[in-house]
Amino acid sequence: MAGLLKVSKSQQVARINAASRIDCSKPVTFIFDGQAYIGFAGDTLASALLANDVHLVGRSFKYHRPRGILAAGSEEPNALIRLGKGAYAEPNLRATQIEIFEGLYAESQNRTPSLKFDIGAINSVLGRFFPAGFYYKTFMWPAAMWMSYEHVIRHVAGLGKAADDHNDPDRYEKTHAHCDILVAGGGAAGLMAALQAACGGARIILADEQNEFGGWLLGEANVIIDGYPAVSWIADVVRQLKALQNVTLLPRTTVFGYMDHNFLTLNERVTDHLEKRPAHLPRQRMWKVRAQQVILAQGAHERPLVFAGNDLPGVMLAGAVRTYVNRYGVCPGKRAIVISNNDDAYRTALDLHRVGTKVLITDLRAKPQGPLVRAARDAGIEILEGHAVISAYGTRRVARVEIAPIDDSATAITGEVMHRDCDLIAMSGGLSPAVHLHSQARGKLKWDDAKLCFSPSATHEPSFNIGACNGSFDLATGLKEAVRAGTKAASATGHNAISLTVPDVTITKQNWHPLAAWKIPNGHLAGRGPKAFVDFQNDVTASDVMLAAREGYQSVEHLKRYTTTGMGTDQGKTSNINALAILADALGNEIPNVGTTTFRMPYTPSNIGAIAGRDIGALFDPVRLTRMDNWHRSHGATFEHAGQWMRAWYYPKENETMHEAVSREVKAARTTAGILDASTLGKIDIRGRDASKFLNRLYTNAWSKLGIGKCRYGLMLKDDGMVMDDGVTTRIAENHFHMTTTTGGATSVLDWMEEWLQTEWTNLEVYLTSVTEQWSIATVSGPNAAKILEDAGIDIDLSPANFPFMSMKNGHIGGLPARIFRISFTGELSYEINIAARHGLALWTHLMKVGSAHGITPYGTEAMHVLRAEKGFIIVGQETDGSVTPHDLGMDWIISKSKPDFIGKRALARESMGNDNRKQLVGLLCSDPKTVIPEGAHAVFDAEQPLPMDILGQVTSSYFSPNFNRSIAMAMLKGGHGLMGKSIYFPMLDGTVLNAKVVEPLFYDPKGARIDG
Amino acid sequence: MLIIPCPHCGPRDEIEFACGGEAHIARPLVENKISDAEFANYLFIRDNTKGLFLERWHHSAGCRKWFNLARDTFTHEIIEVYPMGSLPKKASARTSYSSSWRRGTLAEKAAKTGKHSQTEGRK
Amino acid sequence: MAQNQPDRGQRGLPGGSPRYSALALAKKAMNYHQDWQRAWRDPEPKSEYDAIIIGGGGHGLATAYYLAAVHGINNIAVIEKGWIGGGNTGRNTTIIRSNYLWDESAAIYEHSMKLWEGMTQDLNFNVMFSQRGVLTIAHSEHELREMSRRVHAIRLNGIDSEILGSAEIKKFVPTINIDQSIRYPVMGGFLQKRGGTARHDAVAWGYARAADDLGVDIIQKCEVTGLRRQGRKIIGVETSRGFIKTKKVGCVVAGHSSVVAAMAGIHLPVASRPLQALVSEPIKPILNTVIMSNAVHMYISQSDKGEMVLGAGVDKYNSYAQRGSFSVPEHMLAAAVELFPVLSRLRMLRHWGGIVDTCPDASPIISKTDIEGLYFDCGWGTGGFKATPGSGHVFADLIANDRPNKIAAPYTLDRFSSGLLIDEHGAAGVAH
Amino acid sequence: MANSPKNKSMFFGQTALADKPTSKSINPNGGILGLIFREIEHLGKLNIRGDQSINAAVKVAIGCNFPSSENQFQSAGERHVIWLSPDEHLLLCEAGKEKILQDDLTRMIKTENFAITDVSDSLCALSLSGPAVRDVLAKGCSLDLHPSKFFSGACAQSLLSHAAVTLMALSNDKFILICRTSFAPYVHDWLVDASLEYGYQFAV
Ligand SMILES: Cc1cc2nc3c(=O)[nH]c(=O)nc-3n(C[C@H](O)[C@H](O)[C@H](O)COP(=O)(O)OP(=O)(O)OC[C@H]3O[C@@H](n4cnc5c(N)ncnc54)[C@H](O)[C@@H]3O)c2cc1C
Ligand SMILES: NC(=O)c1ccc[n+]([C@@H]2O[C@H](COP(=O)([O-])OP(=O)(O)OC[C@H]3O[C@@H](n4cnc5c(N)ncnc54)[C@H](O)[C@@H]3O)[C@@H](O)[C@H]2O)c1
Ligand SMILES: Cc1cc2nc3c(=O)[nH]c(=O)nc-3n(C[C@H](O)[C@H](O)[C@H](O)COP(=O)(O)O)c2cc1C
Ligand SMILES: [Zn+2]
Repeated sequence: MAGLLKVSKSQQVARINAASRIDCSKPVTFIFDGQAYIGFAGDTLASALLANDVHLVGRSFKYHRPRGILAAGSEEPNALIRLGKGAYAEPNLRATQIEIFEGLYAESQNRTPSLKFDIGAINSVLGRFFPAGFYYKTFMWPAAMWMSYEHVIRHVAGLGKAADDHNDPDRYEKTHAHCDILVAGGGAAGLMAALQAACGGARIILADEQNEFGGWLLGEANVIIDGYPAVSWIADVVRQLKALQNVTLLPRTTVFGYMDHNFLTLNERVTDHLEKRPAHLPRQRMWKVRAQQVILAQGAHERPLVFAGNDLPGVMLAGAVRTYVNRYGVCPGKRAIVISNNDDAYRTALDLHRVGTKVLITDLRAKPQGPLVRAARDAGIEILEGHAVISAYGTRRVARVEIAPIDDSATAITGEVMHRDCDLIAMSGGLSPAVHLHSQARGKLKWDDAKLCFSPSATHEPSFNIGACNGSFDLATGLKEAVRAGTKAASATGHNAISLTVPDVTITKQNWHPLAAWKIPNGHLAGRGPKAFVDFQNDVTASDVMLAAREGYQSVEHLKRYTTTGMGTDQGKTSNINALAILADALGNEIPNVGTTTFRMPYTPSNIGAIAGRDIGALFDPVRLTRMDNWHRSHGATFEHAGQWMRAWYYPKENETMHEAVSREVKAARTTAGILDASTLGKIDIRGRDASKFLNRLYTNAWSKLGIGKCRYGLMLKDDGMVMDDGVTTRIAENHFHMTTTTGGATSVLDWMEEWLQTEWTNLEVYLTSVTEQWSIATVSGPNAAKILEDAGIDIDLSPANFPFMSMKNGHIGGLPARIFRISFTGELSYEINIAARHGLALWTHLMKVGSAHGITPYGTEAMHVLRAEKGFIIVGQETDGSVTPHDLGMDWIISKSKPDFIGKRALARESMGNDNRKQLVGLLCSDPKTVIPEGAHAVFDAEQPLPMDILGQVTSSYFSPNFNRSIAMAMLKGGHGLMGKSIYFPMLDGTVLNAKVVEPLFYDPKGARIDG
Repeated sequence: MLIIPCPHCGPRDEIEFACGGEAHIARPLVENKISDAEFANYLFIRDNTKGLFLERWHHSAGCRKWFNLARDTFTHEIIEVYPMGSLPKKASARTSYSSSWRRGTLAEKAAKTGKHSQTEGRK
Repeated sequence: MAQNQPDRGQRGLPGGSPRYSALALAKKAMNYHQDWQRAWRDPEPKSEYDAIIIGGGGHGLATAYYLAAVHGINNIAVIEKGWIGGGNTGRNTTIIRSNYLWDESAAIYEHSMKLWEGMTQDLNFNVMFSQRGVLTIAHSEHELREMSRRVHAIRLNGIDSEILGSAEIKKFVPTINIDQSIRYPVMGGFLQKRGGTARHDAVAWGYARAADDLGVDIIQKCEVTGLRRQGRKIIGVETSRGFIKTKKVGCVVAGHSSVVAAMAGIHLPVASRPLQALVSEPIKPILNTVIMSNAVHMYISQSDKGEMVLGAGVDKYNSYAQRGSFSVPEHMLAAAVELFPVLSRLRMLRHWGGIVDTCPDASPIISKTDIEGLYFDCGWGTGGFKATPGSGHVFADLIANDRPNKIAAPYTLDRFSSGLLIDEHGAAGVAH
Repeated sequence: MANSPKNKSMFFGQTALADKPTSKSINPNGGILGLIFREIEHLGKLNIRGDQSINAAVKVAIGCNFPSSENQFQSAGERHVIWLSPDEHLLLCEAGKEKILQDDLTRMIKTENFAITDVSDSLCALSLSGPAVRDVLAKGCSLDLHPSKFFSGACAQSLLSHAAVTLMALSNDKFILICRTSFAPYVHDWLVDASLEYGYQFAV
């Protein structure tokens, strides 16, 4: 790779020769900002860059300040990278989590033209004019300019660039999983808990976001567990867990959401770390886990200290520095200043010292003591007690610091300022337990005044917090908690609860009580002097926090939103506690009273592709097709969406326009014969002693007296009196009905009926079964319909006397059993042939074959709509919209006056239902017979009136009727029933006006003479 | 993401269910003439309790049966599941039933006192 | 229907507080921003007010502002149980438009739109009202028909709206996928150019600052726990900080409307449901308008900070927990990836929920009650942010005059008994 | 037309997956395929509504009892009676037998309160087998499919991604999946997609 690119000369100058987790025998070449570098297998992009002495890796959001690598894990706020090229590019990834592989391609972000010379850095110089919330106070005049200002603001904002080609070539999957116990975090605590919980046979999932299990211990040099170095102990536990059938180990898997009823979401990065990604594997997989019990072992995050210049590249968290040294074999500096308010950073000082870095410790505490302090002293490390770094300087990397003695509470400088040169600052402000998942699941927090952190108290879901995320920073305590939680969780899920022995830990003792020092004084008046950052990513400084407090944004939630602290991609993992402590200080309040902001999913940003999974493309939503679908397709049909169904819309012959095709189809149905695939109609089989009683309550008309073999049209209302569905129902036997519903209404009508049966009329003996797919339907309509059926070999006497309109007969057609309904949506002689779905296609092709002699023409839904409109039949969902009553439709005839009740009856009697001003169904004839008024057009009496106009109502259906050779329409107009003969106007979108006459909504064959052919 | 204990199928993920809103709303009979306002109590007015709430659920992708649930609308804790047409057994849920403003309203009475009552169950 | 310019009341900050401007910013910078004043005071509640507004969301604060600015009623308090703007005002996807179907809706949302158009200047607070256009997509023949109906109605109501074909949509929104072979292809859409977004928090803060300046007390961390009555008259409110006397109470508590109504023995046709939203990590601009899709229940825009802001449909059960079911955003994101494939490689940064007060007809309630001096403004459900100024304006009018004006009149509570609903359901789908 | 010799489907009729290619296979890992599936063509299916009082008749007509508890099915040879709800069962029977059994049952059941509906063409049954069958299903189904929870003899109605399905575990690595016929092409495509990483074979 990279034949053209020169590998950096200063190869891995910061690499040290010491035991680590990387494989120095496997060099890996990668590219950062056009420059090729070499790292080793096991490196993250961050560790590999540091090994090459690259500290400047990005620019900040607002001031475009140079930024480096702060942390070694997922809490990293600064080192955000655009990874990959073209369609594979992905912005805003944390360099600290990217595992390098051969050929990896990375770019820095938010800089123009280059990382080193970024013109946006002017913002930093002008920073004084851009305090928190500045844009609320400016860009107001002239008002018209805002959109231009905003345009510029938008382009300056944003972090990385999305992929260049938007069609993500990768595959993402998701899966459900169940377990007895989910363990989130596989550090010492999580591993131990998993082992304990698993040994009784419980089903365990252990997830850790890192590539290796072991957590914090992987970066620690001098820990002995059960007599072995910690990493050996880890390897042993992992080996034991791997051997267990009941344990699923998920490395590279972030538990990102913790929701109600122990539902957790995990993001597994399956192939992200591979140079070559097998095509059959997903890039990432989202796990949706239902756990009986949850053990949270997320560890803790170290806090930065807030001093001027604390955001320079080369200023790092002390624990991270230690991790780079011990885990990655990288020493990030040669002359280091350690600044700390606690013991832990002494470990970093010792490890740096061990690998040859010159170290100076500035300890904020006046009299630090204890074994670690002693060890540092013994090693000859210089320690300045009661001192602080008050300012750090440097252009693209820290170069120099000012150090001064401070008072006991770290609020004032008490003596001379001294200067030191350095290339690394390792800072430690104490630990904040990662209470994120616990809090997402609405667990409570309590403030620990000694450890200066929020730690979990009551849980809301069945869960345990253990180890550092429980505030138990001491390893031995963490392991003890792990054993206890593992045992309890196992027994809660009905498994063996014999506790393992808590491993024996040898580690230098330390004091876990840091000094409260939230903002380090720098000798300047408030707001002045170099900036001290709280939120690195969003460039929020300590003075921004204080300004917000001064301006009244005093709720921690207001502070967050006014300053944007904690709103970056890191969600303030390293900054939130500092921010709220500074706020508390500014308000003279206690930290626990100020409280935290709300913790929300996801723990770290989670790929949207993985959440969508495979529910995209063809699998986004099922397409439902009839059994005749293939025929329609091969005969050139175009299709229309009808809910999930695709229905044949019309069948254009070559060169035919839609208009021509539909006209031809309509004409055929009136003059010879048409055939429609009506299979999508909802069909419900209704059986039981009370079936007709039930129908009486369901429909507005009466059903008891319907004869066997007879069909009836019914209208269904909601209990608010509004039309909900319609269809024809047939009595098959005394207690057996066959109901049809609209295509779109099929599911909801069945659910509706079940609801009434199960919740209101529980005494009725009625059973409902959906048979929508059981039957395919071919509707043959037109004067030749009977002839076609006869030629098709029907064994029923089709004479109207024997088989009258609105009746049903069972018989055979072409030797196959069929149920035939003489009902008509076209007004012509018409047969709806229902046949077992397996024969649907055969029936259709057979009818087409025998029908060709009689001019049979397949027609689609559009022609069906024209035909029914000519007859003035409504379509629910087109003439109606949930606000239409039967009366509005002029269908009073279908409302039984004698039935004591039906659904919707009472509502129809409400005060406003009789208003003459309700919208009512009418027919329309456009003054220009060639013009089809667009559906949706709105009517007025006076098209010249000023806006807003007095609107009469809208056109619901509108077609060109080939039978009349003119346009026809239906409309819902205010007081429509009283408008017959009136002339009304339709202002069009293009400014023209159409004129129409209101007529009865029945255009064709008003006497119904054609129904028998 | 709730786990809802279907009385027939056992605990299932909430995606299998549809929620039918407030439970125990009796449907007034048409012949018991009540005012439009009273009728609106049945049709539109809904208890919207913060805390323990009695509601109806439908196992739409399972057994297709309706049942009642006592659930806390703030904690999302499920306190009790009980069949259609019956009352909850847990004391807290019972109190929540009996203390509802709906008990004894004209709309509710109109459901019970029909001559040929159609309202066998209770929505 | 009044569509002449609304009475915006006294302009600016007559109370004499320093105005915000670029110049002021520069001046204060000289003193390192040490002497900015509070945006609003933090007063102790008085023992009595002429009127009390319960709920310090956008609607409540706007109501208070217009009561003071338009009606000269200044001795009022806004009582907020948490922090102002912390309800739905602070958690909505900020879509603003006025292209509603029914005449009644068009009237109130357009009234609101007119107020948005001068809000930054009225309040002397940049609410970043950005008229970037709101485009609603149609994915089926049925939706195209509905769209035509909608656009005709909107135009006759004097509101801007235009229809775009899929090719025009692609030109306007280059990141959108208009492949006609996908499950729900982009078949067309309608655009309101005057629609857009605003900085939601700034709306609450801007109204608070301007109202405060007119003498309104904004009292945070004070929960109303009871409504005290004498017969059928309101005489005051019980709060977590004691009893406060007043003759008029306006309740503007969104998701908590039923809870507060119950304090007066009133029952509302309202269900409180979770509505969920999320943002992606911030990226450089890729989307410069607002897209809504009813068929697949998603809406999306890109904020000035760079995050993609996405919202979903409402959850299926009642809740007061400000969190919903994962399946809802899960499905919404699949739809979003279908429409905007670029999202696949972006990451969800934060997800949250609000409690929306939904009405059976998806239209709000702005109404007197049968208790004298008690008024409700609620039921805005999934779409009330856009109505913030208009709702506050007409609600202030209702409280001041004890009768609804023409725009508010259709939104009374008794429409639920009379049956005169304003059913925006079928019409709206997702009503944002 | 029923006797047209040219087209076998004229007599037996078309199956729900007739439009899918008759066989398809991918084996990315080599070795054993994770999932092998096919449509069980023309399987007879009857929806049986009614309470326990009709069990006796069911026993006589079909040859086996209603399952003794919920979420289980009973089998008699190739016939399975699947619990769907307290008053609903689904009978799977030999192709072509459904009409006879429907008549038998209708005749034998003494109460009035029942319904037997032929749903042979409403529903599609797929046979699924292979070592990855549970893992594949888990991608779309929220049930706990672990063999200890979903043992052989267990059944459940649930969702498989966007399709309503009934699952029956015949053994550790053998299932029957039942869905509506109009969803069958979707379920087929979904299974093909979900089993990619394990390898699959679909054959008629
Ligand atoms: C996720 C989401 C997306 C949305 N998207 C949009 C959109 O794109 N466009 C749009 O127009 N609308 C949208 N909405 C709707 C919109 O947010 C709301 O309709 C609107 O903000 C309501 O404002 P409000 O002032 O009435 O309510 P809120 O802002 O909720 O204010 C009510 C206030 O009352 C307070 N309160 C409650 N009870 C008491 C009490 N007892 N005492 C004192 N105070 C009390 C609450 O704390 C709260 O601050 C969305 C909503 C959500 C949740
Ligand atoms: N920074 C520290 O965590 C820290 C510092 C000093 C000492 N210790 C000691 O280490 C002991 C054991 O540590 P521990 O196990 O509690 O913490 P740990 O830091 O060792 O392990 C936590 C693990 O959880 C993982 N993790 C965090 N959030 C996750 C998520 N959402 N999804 C998946 N994985 C996630 C991390 O990658 C890490 O591997 C503690 O008892 C303490 O003594 C820890
Ligand atoms: C329009 C909009 C944009 C947002 N952008 C961000 C963001 O960039 N970063 C962030 O962390 N949260 C963002 N949020 C979410 C808020 O942090 C917060 O989750 C939301 O206001 C709900 O409040 P809660 O989570 O405190 O309950 C945004 C919210 C809205 C409404
Ligand atoms: Zn069930």
